[in-house]
Amino acid sequence: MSVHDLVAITALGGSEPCVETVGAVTCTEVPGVALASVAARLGQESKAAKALAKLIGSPAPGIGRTSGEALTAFWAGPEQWMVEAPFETHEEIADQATTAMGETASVTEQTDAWTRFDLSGDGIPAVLELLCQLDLRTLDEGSAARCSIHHVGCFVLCRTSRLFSLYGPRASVGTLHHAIITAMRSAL
Amino acid sequence: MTQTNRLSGGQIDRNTTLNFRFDNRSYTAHSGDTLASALLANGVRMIGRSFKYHRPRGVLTAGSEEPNGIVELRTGNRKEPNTRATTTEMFDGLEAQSQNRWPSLKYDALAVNDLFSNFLSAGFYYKTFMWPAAFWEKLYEPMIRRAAGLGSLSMEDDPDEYDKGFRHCDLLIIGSGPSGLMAALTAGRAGADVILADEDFALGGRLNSETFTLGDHSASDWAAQAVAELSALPNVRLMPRTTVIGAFDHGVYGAVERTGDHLPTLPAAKPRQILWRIYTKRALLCAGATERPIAFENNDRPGIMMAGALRSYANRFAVTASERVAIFTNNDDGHRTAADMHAKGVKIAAVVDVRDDAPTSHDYEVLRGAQVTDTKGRHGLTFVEVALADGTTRTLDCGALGVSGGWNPNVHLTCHQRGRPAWNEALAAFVPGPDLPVGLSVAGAANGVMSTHGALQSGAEEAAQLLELSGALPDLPKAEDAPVAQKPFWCVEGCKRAWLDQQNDVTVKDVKLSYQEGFRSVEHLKRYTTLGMATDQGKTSNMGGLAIMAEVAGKSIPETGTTIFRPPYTPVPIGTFAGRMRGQEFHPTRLTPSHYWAKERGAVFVEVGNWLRAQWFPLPGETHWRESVDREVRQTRASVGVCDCTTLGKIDVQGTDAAAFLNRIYANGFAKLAVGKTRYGLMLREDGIAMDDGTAGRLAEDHFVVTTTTANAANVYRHMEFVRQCLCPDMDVQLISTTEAWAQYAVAGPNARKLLQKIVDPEFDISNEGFPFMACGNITVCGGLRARLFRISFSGELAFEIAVPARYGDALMRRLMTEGEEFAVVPYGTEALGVMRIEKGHAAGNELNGTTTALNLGMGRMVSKKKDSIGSTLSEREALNEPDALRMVGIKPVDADHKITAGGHLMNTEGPVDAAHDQGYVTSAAYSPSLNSSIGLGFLKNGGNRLGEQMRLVSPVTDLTVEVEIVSAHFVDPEGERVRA
Amino acid sequence: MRYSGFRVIKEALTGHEGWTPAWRDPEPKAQYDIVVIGGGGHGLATAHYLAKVYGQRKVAVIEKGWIGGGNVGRNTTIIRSNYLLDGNEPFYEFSLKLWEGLEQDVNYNAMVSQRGIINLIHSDAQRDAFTRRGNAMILNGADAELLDADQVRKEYPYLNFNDARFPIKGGLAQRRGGTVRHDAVAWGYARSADSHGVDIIQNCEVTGFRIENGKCLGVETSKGFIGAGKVGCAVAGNSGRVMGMAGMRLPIESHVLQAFVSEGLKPLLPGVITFGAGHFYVSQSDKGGLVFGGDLDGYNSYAQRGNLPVVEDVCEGGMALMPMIGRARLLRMWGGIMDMSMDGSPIIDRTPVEGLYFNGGWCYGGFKATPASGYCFAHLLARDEPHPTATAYRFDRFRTGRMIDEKGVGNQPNLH
Amino acid sequence: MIINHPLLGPRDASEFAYLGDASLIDRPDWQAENAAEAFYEYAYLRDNPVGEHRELWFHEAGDRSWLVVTRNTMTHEISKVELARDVARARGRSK
Repeated sequence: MSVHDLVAITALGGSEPCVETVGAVTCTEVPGVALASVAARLGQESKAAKALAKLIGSPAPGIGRTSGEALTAFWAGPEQWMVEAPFETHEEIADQATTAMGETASVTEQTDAWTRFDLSGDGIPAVLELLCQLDLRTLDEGSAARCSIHHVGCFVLCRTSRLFSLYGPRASVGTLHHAIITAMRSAL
Repeated sequence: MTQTNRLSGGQIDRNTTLNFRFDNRSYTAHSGDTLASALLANGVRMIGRSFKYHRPRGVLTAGSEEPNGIVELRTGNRKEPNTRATTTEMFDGLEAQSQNRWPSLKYDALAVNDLFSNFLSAGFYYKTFMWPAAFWEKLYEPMIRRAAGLGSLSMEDDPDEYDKGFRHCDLLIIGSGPSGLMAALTAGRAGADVILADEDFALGGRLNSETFTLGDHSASDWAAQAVAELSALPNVRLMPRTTVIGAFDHGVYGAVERTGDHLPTLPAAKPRQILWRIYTKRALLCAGATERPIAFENNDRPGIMMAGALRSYANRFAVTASERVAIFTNNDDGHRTAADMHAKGVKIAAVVDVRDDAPTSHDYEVLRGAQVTDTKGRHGLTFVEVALADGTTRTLDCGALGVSGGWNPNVHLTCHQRGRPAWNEALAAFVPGPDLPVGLSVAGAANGVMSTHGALQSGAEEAAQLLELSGALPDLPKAEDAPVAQKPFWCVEGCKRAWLDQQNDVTVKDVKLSYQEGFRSVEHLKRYTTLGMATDQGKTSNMGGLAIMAEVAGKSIPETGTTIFRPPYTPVPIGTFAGRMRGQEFHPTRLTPSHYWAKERGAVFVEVGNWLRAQWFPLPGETHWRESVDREVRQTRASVGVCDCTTLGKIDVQGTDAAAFLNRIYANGFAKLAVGKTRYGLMLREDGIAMDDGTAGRLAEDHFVVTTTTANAANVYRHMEFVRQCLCPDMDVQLISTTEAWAQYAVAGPNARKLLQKIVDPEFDISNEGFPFMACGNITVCGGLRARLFRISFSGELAFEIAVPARYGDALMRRLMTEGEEFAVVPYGTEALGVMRIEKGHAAGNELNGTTTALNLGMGRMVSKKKDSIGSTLSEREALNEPDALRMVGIKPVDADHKITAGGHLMNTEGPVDAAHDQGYVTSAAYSPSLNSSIGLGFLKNGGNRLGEQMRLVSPVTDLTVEVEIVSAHFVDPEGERVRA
Repeated sequence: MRYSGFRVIKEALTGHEGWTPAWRDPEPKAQYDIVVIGGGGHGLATAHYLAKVYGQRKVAVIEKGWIGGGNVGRNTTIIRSNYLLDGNEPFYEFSLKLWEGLEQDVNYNAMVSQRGIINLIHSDAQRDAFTRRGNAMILNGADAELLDADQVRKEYPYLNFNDARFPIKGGLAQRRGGTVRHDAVAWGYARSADSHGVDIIQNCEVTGFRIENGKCLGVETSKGFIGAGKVGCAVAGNSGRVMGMAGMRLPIESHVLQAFVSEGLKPLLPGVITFGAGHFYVSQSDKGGLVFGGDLDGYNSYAQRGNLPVVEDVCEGGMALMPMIGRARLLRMWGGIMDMSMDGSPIIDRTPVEGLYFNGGWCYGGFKATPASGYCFAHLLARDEPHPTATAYRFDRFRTGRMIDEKGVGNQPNLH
Repeated sequence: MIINHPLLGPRDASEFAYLGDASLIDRPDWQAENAAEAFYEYAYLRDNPVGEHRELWFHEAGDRSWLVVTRNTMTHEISKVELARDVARARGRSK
């Protein structure tokens, strides 16, 4: 853990995460997450999957899936995953993942490349259908899909039918947040 | 005003009275009315004027095929021109205006055109208005343009919001008449995910307009029951007020839901309309049929309507267009209108049936073998003239005439992928052809199945077949099953001014003239006469025009051609297609990590692609941007400045083949770059032209960080993935963008190191020896925060780029500012950045303009011949290597007070100034506070050998000629001593 | 028959019985001096100039469908000569000059309407590029004007000056730019060519070339073999398909471009506007419809239809630029097949087959080039040497590296 | 249009960036005798067929895979979608 004295701001520019509720759905900015990408080295794919499984304590997620509990991973591309963990305990997640993966994978810090919003409550599909092309019928618990929301490339993760996480690129977060909130106001 | 033409019954809510205004007169209506039904109820027949002759126009139909009854709806910035009264759902406070008339609907000055119609024949304008040539733009065209168009826009920004969304289903059913409802019941009961969409606000299609029964229920009751059952099914989504506008590739349908058009005012944050992209496995078109008119002399007067429409108004809306109605028909359906209206107490003047064997009635007179030959009534029908079978003529007093020429299957959507309808002789109509959009089937009247029983059955059967359902079909209610045969009757013989396209004023005579002049294909006919080009896309007119063309050509209709339709099914507001992507939301906005801080500092921002970047940071008292920019440059060069350069693309390249990969990507070599070092890299496209430049730092043997220009970040990443996956699939390389993960700041100027030493943790040596020019490495700052440091310079000063996780970027910038106070640190923006890079002679976007080669940029020698890199082979083509090829040079005014203009062209001091003598051009220009002179970069033929030469910089478009001197592009510190200090 | 106001009046008074077909409907002869494949704007213009300027008497145009049914009948009708590069600008300026005299030349009112075109500027880099272009235009004898934001606002006050994501910072205007009634161009050239003896043969599809010893002797068609001293091919989006029959692969891909028209509206837009920060250009026709378009769909296609994403993209651009059109309705959309070349510029050249000539690669700018394309192709066919304004439009420029790449995007046709 | 991604299933074509003919995988040998001519043909000449066309699409708003899509240029029907990497290997590309 570092002991530096720089104070972080959230992607939306606040010192506290932004929370907004419309109807029965709440949108919460989630800065407390550390992310690293893990991409298997050529020819090391199965070893990498095993190492990842060990890291997250659960089999490496398959295509379009998430897995894990304290540390979770979701599928991001062929032989590539994102590892998520609480920021408080895993700020240096890239180092931790690098150690865990050894020579089997290339690890890249992604913590601040992305910003997460959690949508919780009832009626989320009505919001998401105004935002992205994903077939929500096929998104069940543990689904992870990349898609475009108002021209912003995002990940949509279904934790449960009442909790979805949306990851969008940090710099475009204002646009993404505006899109989510207007869709909530429109649909709910 | 009372609703004089209101009948009994109907599906309107008489308990709700709504007020509305048309042409500034107040009327009342009921909930469930359309504007058209409400106007008719109030005895208003004339509601508009036609396009060319300004003839009076009333309501023709009761649906979206309406060509005539179009108005300007609402007022102020919500005014909607050309809105169909027939589909406008009544709401309290509705306001509408007639259009294409001046000064009033009743007394319209341009109605005079009708008198001169003989001079305004089809295509007359192609043959005249040519002399004298100058008169076209000065006189003729302004005259024509003034008369153009129908409705007018408010010219104010559309205040409403629109949404766009996506839906998915197993089966999309388009239309909710008998076939659509039965298909939905069949599919819905079987558990399929079904969307049932209908453009009407009431589901049920024509069932709401008919008096026959389905089983033990009236048609509308059966429809209501079916809708109730469907709405209880969780797997069925009903979408009324939703028009499916187009069938696109692979089962994607566009649909427009009018969520707010029926409301007096939109609730806050709610959209007016939603564009749905519906992704279907299968789709079933149940769009019914469109009644077709018969052409006869003066068949366009207000009060002359489609017979089926009259019936709809009577049965559904409890309205008649007149207390006395006549019918002109060639088929039994016309008689149904007469019977229904008679039952409602409307006087039937007579039914004029062209058939000698037409059915008769006890309730009203049927004139067999008769034809309507002319009509009268200036602003609305007063009587019709009928030629009887015995050759005599008769006059029928009537305020409305219902016309039925039979029904055309509504094949619109089946044509959207350029499928052609097929001719059905029994129906004398086009039915869906063999080339339907993949996954689409057609049921009911849209497929030529004209009876109600047939519609129900085909709806159930098609749905079952599309979903591959096994088992018995649901029981069908007993419904009318009259055999339908249509004998064509297109126009009354000898008619001339008989309207086909009532909106555009295309008559039978025009079609004949078109044929006479050789415009004989359907496409030529449409274009020459404008038939079918009106806002209804010719839904009621195309067939008649085609039939008349066939007749004069002596060919059959299918030999003459088919009519096909293009999306959208009905016109769609442009705002709906745009959705939320307008104003500030047109494109995503990307903010840099120091954005909020910069805003506090009063920075002026500029759009750079989707990024907003600080352009300069004005201080109090600075009144002109140049003051701020000059100060930022001077202070950076004198002490130290900080600039947010996060926007540069950053791509993490890892893997055992990472170096080999960069060797392929870059024109220059990277294999031997030492760990802890950074190198400038030039990327070529495969055609040998420079694509992008940047740096690559080697953090480890198998780990590089590549930077790209801000503009090209996405292109370069895509290109690198192409090379990795498609050209070198066995290289062990992994790529990922890290642009936004790191807040990256350039710290530049002689005091840059001193400033950084205050924040870089002491265990890291950043002295010139410990961290020389082009070094790079992982460090920590401020007591342990992980960071990256690159000793690279775009400004030409001693400079570093320092990167920390983006969330700390704001804090780091603030820290640099406080720690830098002792050096009078300045933040600098993109302008100062640009000035300094021009002073240093670094190429940027203006120079890397997609047409320049490494040679042009003065980097020809960087293109390695010893390795395989993208673009190296084609960069050797002869024309790219000619001796007088353009070279990047510096440009200085001879007189320092003069200004260099980017975009100016370079000419020799002597000789003509024209394109043939062009020597080159200026790409970038700036005022250099370091040189106290305007300076520029540019490309000059053989420029490398022309330093010191005087030339003329000409920019006629900015009215400028400047004597300039060609100099080295490196205006500041050409030896590069500062960057190495 | 000569068209005139007098004639219109006379016919109106005599029941319009005197009007004769605008062109004949001849059967093909066995042999022509020159056969032009393609009865679109370029093919018909070629025939007109071959007959009228170059005195060719035995010329046929063969068209697989109806004349004017391709891109000349489905475009956004814009004419302009606001090009940057030396290879292009003189040619397009020549074309604009021909437009200016077209109606008198062909005795047909194609409604050439020079109400001006403005390319909007949204960034400093764009201003620099447009300055360079405006200068190139003037140095080539065309007209150009650089406007600042206030000048644009004065002319088009209802553009988005208040809430724009990419503010309007100025514009490059060409006052002589404008629009032309597109169908009338095909008909005017056809009628004129016909009156000069050119046989226009519709519904005659080319099925192959008769090539012996490297020389083209004529074309096989659905109406039989037609002999020709020279064959010129001007078939736009079908270039790959037709020249493939002669064994050639071209530096061309066929792509679909959609265009759109709104319902008729009372006049609101005097000239042509192109958005510089999105894909949208618009003008208003004499009938009142807003005619607008944007980018290609972006994939190879011979289907004359496009898909929703581009419709949305174009309308997003429209709303971003002029939010007052939100309630105007899009009436029709259609797609044309563009012969997208590898550098975005056309080819008017001989082919390796003797007697076979090619005109194509117009990308989505072929309409404004129609007169000069016809003129220069006629020149090449008649004289066997390129017209002075079209010398750069050679096949071999890609081999030698003399690309004419206005947009600077390289050998990716869908980006031009 | 919908591209049936071999890993992800049906995805809207608007998520993809289009490059062109799949022959762009067949990049010539830079050291071959006729390299100049081969690169010219590779970079500039196209079959541009009516009918079946093998072409490269990049799943830009998705998983970043390059795909080889076999699509009919007249009907837009897609008959096959492959990972470009697999195609490249099958065509003998390696490093």
